[in-house]
Amino acid sequence: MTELLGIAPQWLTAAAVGLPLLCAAALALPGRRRVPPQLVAWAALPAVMAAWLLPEGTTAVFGWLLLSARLGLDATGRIFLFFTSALWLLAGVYGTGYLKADRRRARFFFFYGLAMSGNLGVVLAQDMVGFYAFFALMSFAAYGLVVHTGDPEALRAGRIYLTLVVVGEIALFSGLALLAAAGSLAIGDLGAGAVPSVAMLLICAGFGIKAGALPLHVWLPLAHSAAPTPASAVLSGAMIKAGLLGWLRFVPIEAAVSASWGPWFVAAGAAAAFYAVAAGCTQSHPKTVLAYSSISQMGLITIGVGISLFSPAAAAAGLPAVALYALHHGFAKGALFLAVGLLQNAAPGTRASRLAWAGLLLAALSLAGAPLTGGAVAKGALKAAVALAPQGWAAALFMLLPLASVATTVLMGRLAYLMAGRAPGCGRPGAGMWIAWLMMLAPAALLAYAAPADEALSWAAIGAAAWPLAAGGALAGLAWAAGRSSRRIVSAQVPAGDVVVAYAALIRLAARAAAAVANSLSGWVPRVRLPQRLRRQSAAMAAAAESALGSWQVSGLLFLIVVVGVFLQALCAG
Amino acid sequence: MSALLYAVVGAVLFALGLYGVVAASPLLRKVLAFNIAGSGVFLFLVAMADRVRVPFPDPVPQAMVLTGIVVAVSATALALLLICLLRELSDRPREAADDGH
Amino acid sequence: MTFDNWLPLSILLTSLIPGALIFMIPEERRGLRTSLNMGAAVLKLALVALMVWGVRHEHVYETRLPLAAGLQLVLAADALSVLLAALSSVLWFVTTLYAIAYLEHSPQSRSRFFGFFSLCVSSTLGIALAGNLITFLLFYEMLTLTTYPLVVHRGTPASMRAGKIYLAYTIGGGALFLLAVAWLTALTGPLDFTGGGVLRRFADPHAGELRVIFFLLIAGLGVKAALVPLHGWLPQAMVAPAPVSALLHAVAVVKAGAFGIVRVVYDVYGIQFAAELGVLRPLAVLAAVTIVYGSVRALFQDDLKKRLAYSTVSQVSYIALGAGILGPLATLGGMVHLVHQGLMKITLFFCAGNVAEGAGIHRISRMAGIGRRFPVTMAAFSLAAFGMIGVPPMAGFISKWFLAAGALAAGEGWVIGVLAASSALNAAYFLPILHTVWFKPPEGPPPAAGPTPRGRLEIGWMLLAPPAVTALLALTSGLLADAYLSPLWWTRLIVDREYLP
Amino acid sequence: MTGIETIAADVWIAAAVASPLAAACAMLVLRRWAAALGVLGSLVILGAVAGLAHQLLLLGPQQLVVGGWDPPLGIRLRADGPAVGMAGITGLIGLFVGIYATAYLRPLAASPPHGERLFWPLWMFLWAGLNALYLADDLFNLYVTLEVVGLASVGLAALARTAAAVAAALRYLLVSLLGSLAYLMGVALVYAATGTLELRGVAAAPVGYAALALMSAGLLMKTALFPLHGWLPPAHANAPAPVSALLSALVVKASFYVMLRLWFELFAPLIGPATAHLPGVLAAAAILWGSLQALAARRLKQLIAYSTVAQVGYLFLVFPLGLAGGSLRPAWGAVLFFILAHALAKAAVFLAAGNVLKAFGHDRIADLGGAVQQLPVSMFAFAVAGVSLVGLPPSGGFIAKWLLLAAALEAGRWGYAGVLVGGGLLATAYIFRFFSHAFRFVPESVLCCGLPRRMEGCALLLALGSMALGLAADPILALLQIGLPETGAAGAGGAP
Amino acid sequence: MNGLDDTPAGDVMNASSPLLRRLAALAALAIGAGLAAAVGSLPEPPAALPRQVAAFLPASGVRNPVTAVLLNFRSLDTLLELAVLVLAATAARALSAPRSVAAALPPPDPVLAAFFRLFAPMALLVAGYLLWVGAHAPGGAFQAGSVLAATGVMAALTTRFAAFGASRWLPPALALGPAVFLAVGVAVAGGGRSFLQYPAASAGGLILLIESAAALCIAAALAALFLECLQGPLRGPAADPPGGPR
Repeated sequence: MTELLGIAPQWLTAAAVGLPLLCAAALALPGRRRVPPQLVAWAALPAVMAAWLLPEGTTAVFGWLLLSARLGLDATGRIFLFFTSALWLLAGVYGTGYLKADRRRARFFFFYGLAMSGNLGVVLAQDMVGFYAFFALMSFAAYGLVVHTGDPEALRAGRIYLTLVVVGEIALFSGLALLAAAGSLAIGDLGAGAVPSVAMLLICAGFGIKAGALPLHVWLPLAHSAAPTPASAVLSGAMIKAGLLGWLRFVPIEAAVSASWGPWFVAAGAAAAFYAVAAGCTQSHPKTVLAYSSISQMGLITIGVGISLFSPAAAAAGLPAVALYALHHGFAKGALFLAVGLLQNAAPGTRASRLAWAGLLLAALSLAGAPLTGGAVAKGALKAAVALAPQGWAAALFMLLPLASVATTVLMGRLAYLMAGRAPGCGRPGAGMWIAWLMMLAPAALLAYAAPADEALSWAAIGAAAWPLAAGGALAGLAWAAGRSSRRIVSAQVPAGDVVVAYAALIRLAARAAAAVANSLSGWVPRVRLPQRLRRQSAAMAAAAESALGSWQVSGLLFLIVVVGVFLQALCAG
Repeated sequence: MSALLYAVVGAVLFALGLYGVVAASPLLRKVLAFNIAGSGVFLFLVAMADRVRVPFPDPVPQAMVLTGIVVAVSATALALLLICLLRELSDRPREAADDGH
Repeated sequence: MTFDNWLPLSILLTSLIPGALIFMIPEERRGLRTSLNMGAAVLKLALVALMVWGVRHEHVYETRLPLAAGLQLVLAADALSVLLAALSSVLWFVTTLYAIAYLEHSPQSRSRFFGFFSLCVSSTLGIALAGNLITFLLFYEMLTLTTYPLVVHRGTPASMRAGKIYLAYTIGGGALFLLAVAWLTALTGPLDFTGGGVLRRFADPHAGELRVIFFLLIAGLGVKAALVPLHGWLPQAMVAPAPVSALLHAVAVVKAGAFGIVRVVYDVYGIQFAAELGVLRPLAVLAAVTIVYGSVRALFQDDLKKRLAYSTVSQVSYIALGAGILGPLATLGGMVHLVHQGLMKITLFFCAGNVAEGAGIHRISRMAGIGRRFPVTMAAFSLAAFGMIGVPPMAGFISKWFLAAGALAAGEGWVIGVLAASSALNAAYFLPILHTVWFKPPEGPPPAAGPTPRGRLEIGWMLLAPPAVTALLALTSGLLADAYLSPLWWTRLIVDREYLP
Repeated sequence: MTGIETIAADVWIAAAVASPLAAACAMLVLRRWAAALGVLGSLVILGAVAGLAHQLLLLGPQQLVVGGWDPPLGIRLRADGPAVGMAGITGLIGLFVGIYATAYLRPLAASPPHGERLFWPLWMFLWAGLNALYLADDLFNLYVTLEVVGLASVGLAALARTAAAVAAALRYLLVSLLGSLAYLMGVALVYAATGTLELRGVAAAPVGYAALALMSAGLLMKTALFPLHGWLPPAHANAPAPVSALLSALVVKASFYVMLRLWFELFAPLIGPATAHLPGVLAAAAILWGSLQALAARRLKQLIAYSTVAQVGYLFLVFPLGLAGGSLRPAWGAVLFFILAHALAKAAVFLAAGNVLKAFGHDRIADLGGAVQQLPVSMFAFAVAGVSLVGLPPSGGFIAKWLLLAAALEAGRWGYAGVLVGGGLLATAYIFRFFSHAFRFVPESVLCCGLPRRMEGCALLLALGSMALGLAADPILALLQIGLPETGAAGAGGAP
Repeated sequence: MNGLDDTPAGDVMNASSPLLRRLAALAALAIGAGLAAAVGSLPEPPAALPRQVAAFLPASGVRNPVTAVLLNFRSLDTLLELAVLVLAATAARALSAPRSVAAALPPPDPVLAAFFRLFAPMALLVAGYLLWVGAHAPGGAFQAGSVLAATGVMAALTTRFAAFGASRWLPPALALGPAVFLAVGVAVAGGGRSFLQYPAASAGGLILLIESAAALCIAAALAALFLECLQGPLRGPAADPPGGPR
């Protein structure tokens, strides 16, 4: 296809990654008044084209860049590139409208461009150093998005986000170095070598932070609620997926040794799925609820990854399922975030707010896996992959997945409850915002029709997908009614980012210990200063000795002694 | 044999002179002691000259003695002059604390 | 004396002679002094470029002068020496520009400053081009002497105290180095630097002595390379004017020590022989301790230049760490960090100088929101800070990457831990600065700010261009690491010549 | 006396001794032209020494048999490497100090108007004594030259005519006389035992030991080695600047030179390794003690005087390194090179101190703030010379310290290597202690009186000379080692 | 001497403690004993040198061996010795105040003046004889010079020579001795002879010439030394106010 348009693969991949950088740089230059910030949003176009047009397996080698960086596309890469670029593009368009009134728009889009370039680079990168470089660029740039509003919560969220990003970077650096020591830098030929377990742990932890794996998820709820809506959409939709992509790239799926890691992934995924929902229900801020829902969905995806680790056969089915699920979650979560943004802006009762409500409910249902929606297809693919898992696990998971759907539905109910009670917004969201939102909602909702028609539409499948939804809806209704009557449930408020409080205390403790060590060490460096009194005494003694030596009598006497001394010494030595 | 006696006396005088130079505190006594030591050395030299009975006693030590005497005289004169100058300078109350010169 | 013998000496003279002339220039002849300064710097750059091209094509440049009984003053240009020579001549050109603007209205004598400044560059080039230990010792001590007047240039009691401490450490180190070199020469006779080391054949009777000599050499060089127990002078010497602390304590003096360690390990002992002697591991451990200690101390410094100083203490030990690990990759990482750290650290000091000169701010706590007043300076500062942390695509990442890979190839897994800890600590003391600079609102009217810059630029162009240039250099040497004639490419050339023969 | 006896050689040696005497007599007669005659005389003497050096390089050690009588009877003046080296450095320093003195002495208020003009004859007599001493090859001749040098130095030291200067000069005179007396007694003993006055190996009878003891003690006293150094600091600190330069740079070295000749030639067979360590131990003590006192000194010239006491310690390290097992020739070469380097550096430092004294009116170190601003050239000279004193490259002092260190390490003498390096550290301490005051920036400090340019020029040229010595070390080392006794401790007879 | 400098040489020299004196006595005793022992064990002197002197005496131009050694064989020593004397006198002149001697001297004593008028010619005659006899019997320049000096001093004390001390021609007199010695030394050198190598024939004459010049120079030097000292202490407080800083 690309030959048709006459663009060589190198230029397209370079443009996909380079254009956002250039736009961001243009924004940063002093003469930034004249450059329209929206330009950055459209910078995602070459990436979208690349997703559609680039044949798989093409790799562009940039010998001079970093350590001979390689950009290219493969099967999973294409899917990721498709939804990532789409999300960045649509969120960007939405953002121009959403931030029209914001004074520091240029700075937002500067960081937005950098993060976009990093994210697209991560998807396209084929070599370790390139992947790591773009991953770092994306992470640090996202900081700018999180602290955009500048109020104290945003700064606190930013600080926590940054700390975890740095920890992640370092873990990744060490992990990748361990991998690199084994073979060449290219990702392609990674699978072969035996990966030391330490490297596996570091890599999983490094990408786990980004993907919101359980103990390391604390930054997600804080960052999402602090960031402006388009940023949260992109954060939740595309950037977390980079962590997932990292797992897919670097964890050697086929290697036998990694089979032992499979159960860990599945367990972590399951825990994340349910814990996140529990914590999410107690939240009072809609975006935080959505954040917790992302953690839960990523938990499900982690289960998918865990299954594909078990055996190559499972991997054959598991990987596409994971990719599909990620795609669907990206669009659905993005749509939800944008919907929340629209509802907060749109005046209640108008035709626009009713349309927004409808869209929100549709996206929520799709996320929960309602039949005839994209969610159902994704969940079905996941269920099919789970079937291939070894016997013990398969049964447990069969039970687990529907429950997860139930949990998600309850969480969506909670979201609807909060949105209903929200403060009335004013003003009319611009047309651009509506179009972008609808463009994002469509694939989430209609994914079913793109999938093979037969097994999705069979009644059994619809039935199987329907009952968890019904149960979840019932539970939500009960909670809603109870909630109306008494405020008690709501008051059990889990602080956003729950365990982060514990981490903060831990870090303060470490800082104080380090300070103590440093001060004692500086004391250790030899202080040459003798006590003042001792120095004065020795100086006085030296002066007295000198004046004695100076006196004639003593020096005369010493002369005689030297004469006698030399004589005797020579005599007995001779 | 008598040469040896004079040599020993010369040595003793030299030692005595050394003691005087070192132990005597007034400056003048030091200069005198220095002259005694000098004469001790000269006596020793002359005694050495006498040990040899070539047609005449060995002239070289005698020449050395002559030279030594002249040097001793000039040194003593300079020493005395410095002593006078020192007494004169320190009698006069020192005006400016001229540290340098 | 063909041209080949003449080139190394002439490079040295391009700064010795102008230095002597500048001393004579009366204070008010500013134009003459500036032109002499810049002319010397440009001439030096050209000659060094010529040498780079020559050494690239296996050309031998060497100057031999009889020094004393059987000793020779040798200036030889091999690949390693050209690396430091190129770095110092480029950075010296930039810093001369910066110093001319920085000392514009300083009451102290500028002729004296620039005189010693040029002498200092000639001693650094001497160190770079030294062909044997004696010549290295000679220029090593000359560097101490020519930097003392620069450290005490301001003449305030604080700079006097700093000068005293600086002297106590460096002269003490120099004495140890002298003892070691004399002892080695007594043992083996005068030896030139040769790739792969020369001391193997003296191993049998003198192995024990060679070990002690090695540690004496490292102690002597460690003072200037600011290894842990001997680093006390570096933070103190920060009272010197910004160009001095930028150039000397981030590039010249500190690099002399590190370069010395590299020379001793590779060209005197030889990496294999040093490993057999078992002296490499203690060196690596000492370097690691310095890396962590320097970073931890940097955390608690509120004075910007002091924090940068402690960061230098930590960063320079990467080079020693690289030298302490057997294997081409670690060597590559250590040596290329010689260039990268220089580029990044000099940018940081330039920016610190700009902020001190332009707004009179010295403490980090009072740097809130100055990103708005000094956009370009602070952008350069941020770039360099990210480089320090080791974030790709900056140059710092490249050296850390190869150090890590080299350590693993040599089976020294613990080095990864050290690198990780140091990156974390770097982030811990650099990111808060960036956070205060960019994201905190400026507090009240800028304190004791100099005359607010009327024109478009935040500060004179001669103060702004240097940090920008060096920041870009740091970025490109990271981004275009594998390009032709990039620092990494050149270091690969050195390593190939070192390990292959 | 084999060897090509070219008449030309005698002329140079005779000129080296006779020309200063002639100049002195001329100055006594033509008193008003003293200064001009002084500088002219210096050039003539320097020319003679240069000619001698040329002969030495061409034909090896030269000699002049005074009066035509062969050595046991007459006196022979021998010009070998060390002698010519010392005469050369004396000439060089004499020239520059002379030029400096023409400007320094004119307004000397303290002495009577004609007093300063008599500086010149005294200096010429001192110079004649020094040259005769270097070239002497006869014990009694050495005694007389020692006396000439001693008395002339005392006369010069007292020239400032202040109470402190006269008292110090008197002490110096008594010390010098005591030393000469002991030396004379030693010569008498040697003559009594051997019957000749030449520097030949002496029998190992107790007389030899007595002579060794007396002569060595006398010379130690005159060279102010550690326990017997009391007289040097007041004498050198209170003398006028050019005189202090001459005393510290040259006169102290003259008596050491005599001791070097005696121990390496006359008494060599008597000196076992143990005896050789005696001066070594005293030397180490001198280095440490001198440096400590220099650190505590309150006045600049006092600091420099104590630095001389310390540097004299370095000289005496040659005995343990040269005689006790170590090979002789490198140790000789090292110590002679050290003498040259130290002489140039010490003269430069004293002249710079003189400039400070004249410009500031005092030399209290604590109050010398802003010296570097006001006297940049002198302070630069002080710094360069200080570097050579400390022994840091690229100075001559460094090469000397390196040679001594190499000799010590080859002989496996760890103590002395440590002392050498430690001494360098202490020297840095006291040299840069002064600089920490001089570098202080004092905005409005004004000088009491301006300095003629040649005063600062001389100090600078001497300092640069000590630096150049470091760079051109090889030819000078070769010259210094011509005619040295070859073998080690045995120390065969005098020069061939 | 007040403590002008922190280590004043003056008073410290006078401080003497009994302990130091006893130690000094002990050391001196040891040196004396050592020397005596050494002298005792002196080997029989190989009288090579005296025999050589005797052998070359006829060629030396004088018959008195001591004068031959002094002025021919070891003439350099004598030249330097003269230099020492002149040097001491020069130093004396440099250190004392340039005032006319007359002011410093006490009024002449008539008895002394009369005695001097008798004594002067005799002294000059004796000095001349001493100078002449030196060639073949003990005597010579130094003895003659000292007699002359004594005469000079007597003259100064009695007849109050006007400005003898500070007169213009004292320094030239001082320079006479070494100058003549050098002149002769250089004159004879050349033509195959080395410095101070007198031709055999004219050795005696040359030695006499040198001796007479030396005698005058020694007389001047010794007299100068005495008179410089004289000016110092004898000057009464009235005679010469301290004047400017001395």
